[in-house]
Amino acid sequence: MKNCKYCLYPKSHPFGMAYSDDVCLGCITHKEKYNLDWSERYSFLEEEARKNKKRTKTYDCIVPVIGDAEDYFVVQEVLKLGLNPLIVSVNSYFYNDIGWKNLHNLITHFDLDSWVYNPEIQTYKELIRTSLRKYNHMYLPWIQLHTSFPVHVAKEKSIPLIIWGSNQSVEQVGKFSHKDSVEMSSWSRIEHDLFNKDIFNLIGNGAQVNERKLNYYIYPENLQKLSKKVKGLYLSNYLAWDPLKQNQSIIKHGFVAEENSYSFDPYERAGSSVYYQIHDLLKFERLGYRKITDHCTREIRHGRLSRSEAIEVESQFIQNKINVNPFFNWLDVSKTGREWYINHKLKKSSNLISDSKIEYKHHNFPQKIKSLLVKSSKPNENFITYGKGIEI
Amino acid sequence: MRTGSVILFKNGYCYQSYGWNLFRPLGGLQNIVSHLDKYLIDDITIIRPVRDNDSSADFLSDIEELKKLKSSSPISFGGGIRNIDQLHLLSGLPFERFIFSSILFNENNKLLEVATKLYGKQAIVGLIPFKLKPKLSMFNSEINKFVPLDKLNRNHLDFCDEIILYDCEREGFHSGFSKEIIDRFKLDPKSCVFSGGVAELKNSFKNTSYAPKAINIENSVLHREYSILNYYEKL
Amino acid sequence: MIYCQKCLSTNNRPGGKFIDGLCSPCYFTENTENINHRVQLELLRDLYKESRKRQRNKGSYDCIVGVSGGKDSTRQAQWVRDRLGLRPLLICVAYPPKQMTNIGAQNLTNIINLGFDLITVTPSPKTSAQLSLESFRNFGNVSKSSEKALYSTVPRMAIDLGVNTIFWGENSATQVGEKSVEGKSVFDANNLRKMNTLSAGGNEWIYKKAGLKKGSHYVYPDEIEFQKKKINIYFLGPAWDDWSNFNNATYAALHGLTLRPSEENKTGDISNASMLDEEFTNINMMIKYYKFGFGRASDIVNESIRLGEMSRNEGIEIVKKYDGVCDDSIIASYCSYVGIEKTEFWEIVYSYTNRQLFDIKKGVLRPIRKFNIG
Amino acid sequence: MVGIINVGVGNIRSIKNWLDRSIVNWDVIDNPKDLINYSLIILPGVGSASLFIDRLKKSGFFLELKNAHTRGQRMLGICLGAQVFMDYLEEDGGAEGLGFIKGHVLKLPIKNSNTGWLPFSFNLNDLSKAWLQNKVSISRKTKIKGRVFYNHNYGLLLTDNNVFSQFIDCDNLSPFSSIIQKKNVIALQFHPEKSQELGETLLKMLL
Repeated sequence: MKNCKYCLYPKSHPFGMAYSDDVCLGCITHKEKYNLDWSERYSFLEEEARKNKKRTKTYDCIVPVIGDAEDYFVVQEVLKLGLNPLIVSVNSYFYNDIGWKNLHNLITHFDLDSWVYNPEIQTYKELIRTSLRKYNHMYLPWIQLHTSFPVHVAKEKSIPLIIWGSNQSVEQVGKFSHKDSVEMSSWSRIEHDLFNKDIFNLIGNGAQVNERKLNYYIYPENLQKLSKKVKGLYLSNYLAWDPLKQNQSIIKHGFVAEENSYSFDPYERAGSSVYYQIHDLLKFERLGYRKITDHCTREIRHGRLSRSEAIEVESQFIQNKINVNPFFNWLDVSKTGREWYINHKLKKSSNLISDSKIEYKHHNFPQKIKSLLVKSSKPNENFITYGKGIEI
Repeated sequence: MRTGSVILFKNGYCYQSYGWNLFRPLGGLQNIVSHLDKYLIDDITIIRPVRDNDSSADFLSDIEELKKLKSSSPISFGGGIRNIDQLHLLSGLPFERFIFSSILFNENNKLLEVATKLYGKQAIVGLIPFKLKPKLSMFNSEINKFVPLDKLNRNHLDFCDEIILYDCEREGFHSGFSKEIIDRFKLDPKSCVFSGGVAELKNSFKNTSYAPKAINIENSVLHREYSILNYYEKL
Repeated sequence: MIYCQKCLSTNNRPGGKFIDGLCSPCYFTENTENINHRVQLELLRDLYKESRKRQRNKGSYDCIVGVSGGKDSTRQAQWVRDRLGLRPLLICVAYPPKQMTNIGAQNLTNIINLGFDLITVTPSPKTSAQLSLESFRNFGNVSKSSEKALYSTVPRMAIDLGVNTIFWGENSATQVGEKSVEGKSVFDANNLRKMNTLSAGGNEWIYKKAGLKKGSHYVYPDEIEFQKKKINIYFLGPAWDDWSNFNNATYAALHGLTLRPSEENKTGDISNASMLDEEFTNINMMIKYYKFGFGRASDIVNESIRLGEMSRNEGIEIVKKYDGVCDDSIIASYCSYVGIEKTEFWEIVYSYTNRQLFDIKKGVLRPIRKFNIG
Repeated sequence: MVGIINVGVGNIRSIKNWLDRSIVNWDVIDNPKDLINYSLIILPGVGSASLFIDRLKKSGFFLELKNAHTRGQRMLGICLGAQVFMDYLEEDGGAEGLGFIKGHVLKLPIKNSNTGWLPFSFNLNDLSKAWLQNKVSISRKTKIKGRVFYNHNYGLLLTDNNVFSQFIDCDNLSPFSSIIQKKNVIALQFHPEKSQELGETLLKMLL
């Protein structure tokens, strides 16, 4: 199986790749966006919304958010459907000031009730250390919470519907057709969100955490009963999903894009102190490619970059160095501990690590990309455990 | 009438197949099977979708991978079992039944005799991928070609406790399984399993002359939480 | 206006009653001088065990503690965890982001760093601001809606998340003298629903403004839901022998909280350690003073007098200086938060001012006191 | 300690998984002489009867099982393993079983095999004292109701009727037994290791 002749995805993509005469299923499925009847697709969504509005007393659905651009678009579409959502968010403790601004502006601008679950920080940090030790992955504990807590809330409060943004398995590797209208499931969570590492794999027998404190890391039991009460839909199966255009369109709601030294996309995961830093480095260490490759592949498929232009854009970012010290300091790791980890666990990406402050270099991009970008701000403070995002 | 699932497994990874020529990636085998256990599915059919490009090394590595599989549901396995030595390799697998396809278009039935001896008659399952257009034909995976009806070796069918009729054209769709295949094959539906475009047809088969022993749903088994229940509920 | 013989609380307090010349908190403290707090602690433990047995979801949290990140709740959370040895789920009914202060955010950070599972529940911000204006106009109280949300959301979460024991801070009956809340034992907080803030004024005005779905956030769950899930609410205050504003402020200073030292002239809060998470409650304290003739300074002074930390005369001086103090910057910030002009703000304040106690003169912004304290 | 007999036929791996799921530690018995030190012996069986019995005899298990039976050690036979406990098996021209339970194993009166799920309910207290008193009680559950998975062409036809037995819950198969218990021996015609949740509960009850 050679690599795809259109996009930049390697064979090692964690979701699994399949090809049909040298074109990967991601690129093939992407073509559906241009020949599907999207008004009919949208009518299925309206039908789901109508069914739910009758059945609920308080909230018609739950929208899990972190406060990045995609969440603004999802909330905008959910309100357009006439649903009254409960916003649910899990605090990763990785927000910078832009992150808190966007999260708090989201609930204020759209005037919605919201829950923020702040996991007990000692257990959370212990799980991050375990995840680093066993899988060289630092986001796993939060993703386990982010994909499980909203389902617990939906089940306990009998809210029948959870609405997510994009289904990455369809958008990235074309695992299903849009027409399959694939829904949230415990299987998909383990396969795509957690890379086959649920909380029990993570703690094994060796992790020194009190198992009693893992209740929200564990996906709700008894799938037969659960499936009758809670259904999870992905908007990307019902709307012709185009992140860059969508994210630009929601700037008017007060979203702040963030200066990004590691990709041209200032919208996706804006407000995080780790997503394009330590997380991107570990992704490269594990899988051999960085977030910029996802973005370049996405833009090739949307016809805003030719393959050669994409390779050139990718090359501008792929060598950019990352300073991992703030993350290790947050994790209370000593200087020598950090150096040990870099030497022994980050061999492949060691040339990408630097101790000095990373200055934002301005890049130029093809016009089709540049027209969808926007002026972005620089974060002043990282790792704000709990912040006040907006002033009166 | 059982409701089972079909999982395509090759080189240690699971795939979905649409219209017999397009593969989509699916995921790791253990995660899929653990969830089908939780969904209380009636049985799991694992098929290696090898055509004429199988190698004994691939076969061996897949067998090693399959030995590690943990499941509390009945499993039948097949795809590429074409000689006696391969038969003996199967004994270490935690599966109850084994599936044979190419041998049904072959003369020498030594393989099925030994298989019955080793695993018992109840463990032998036949698989006939078929299509109606342009004319009725069956897929012989060993030579990777559709062959006419007369190529089917009738007395080999008698070895099989159940026969899976796999509609290649309707594979990946939720309905449209061409049930007239039963009359064309003059088979007893009671000993047949329908697959390919059957997901939403269980009710339409019930208490009709076409009612099969089981339907095995391909691809869409994992499209939503506990999709089997939904099929039960609809059915 | 009649004053309590021991402290400076008056008969104007809604729900407050006098028993032979003493207000009920003084009566309670005087006649229960010899509470054996060891016994109280064991009594609370038994009540807890009884309630916990009937919780359906065994493996879940042991109890819920309502917190704001402030001094009282941070102390309660740590006490429940470390002294009672339980695993609490903290519920913070947070103010909307604009209304929350930076100090509030820092104190939530502090309670998170102390190591708890904490869910912050925020009502829809714009609706909350409109409801604050509505309750300011209808009841002369800028935080009646957020108080209703505070008292209603914690039991609502207990019902939803299947954790049936709730621990609440002080017993407002003994502390602040609200007869209506006294329950079977000094711990029993199950008829919090009858408390003046929740019962007076009904819920119509909430539903009219916020609509049915968003309004439910502000309405106290009804009795049947409590019984169905076997919810019990217990006060913690009575089980402590050192529970007081001053003690809790000292605790806060030593446990990493961010306080408001030397800001009493701005907020009128002489303890510099309460109402940290938002500022507009200081406006409430000012209006309370203009309505009933006593404000927050009196409440703090009364408690200190009861605990013998201060004499009645010392109290009078402090009340004279700080009762009703609320800086113009806070008022300006509130006006832009709810979108009204300053003139309208003072019109509403005048409409609630008790004319027997205060004069309103042309050209003088704030009402002038015409009674003497004590 | 639970021991699983391995004669090189049959998928003892799914029996191992079944025991693992119920957190029961087990051992594989390759040498018939070791039968003595196991409190519960599991005899799995897939394949044709003649081959299986032939292997049991050649490996010496056939004889040792009889000794273990007289010693009163508890035994659990699954599918073909259960059939071997009977007097006589008709399959492949007939073969003589271990004779622990009076009865024959005959071809089912249906065209194909009995493959699929059938209802099954069971009350532990129906078993005789012989099995119950030296039982390790892992679960306090005594009654189960659900479904079990069958995959066989031949059935257990009991001739001794003062022995606990339940019939297969399916009209034209009712004379055949799904479970038989005689003193220290239990025969299960279905596959508990492939009967999902019910299989696990049943194992915990029987242990």
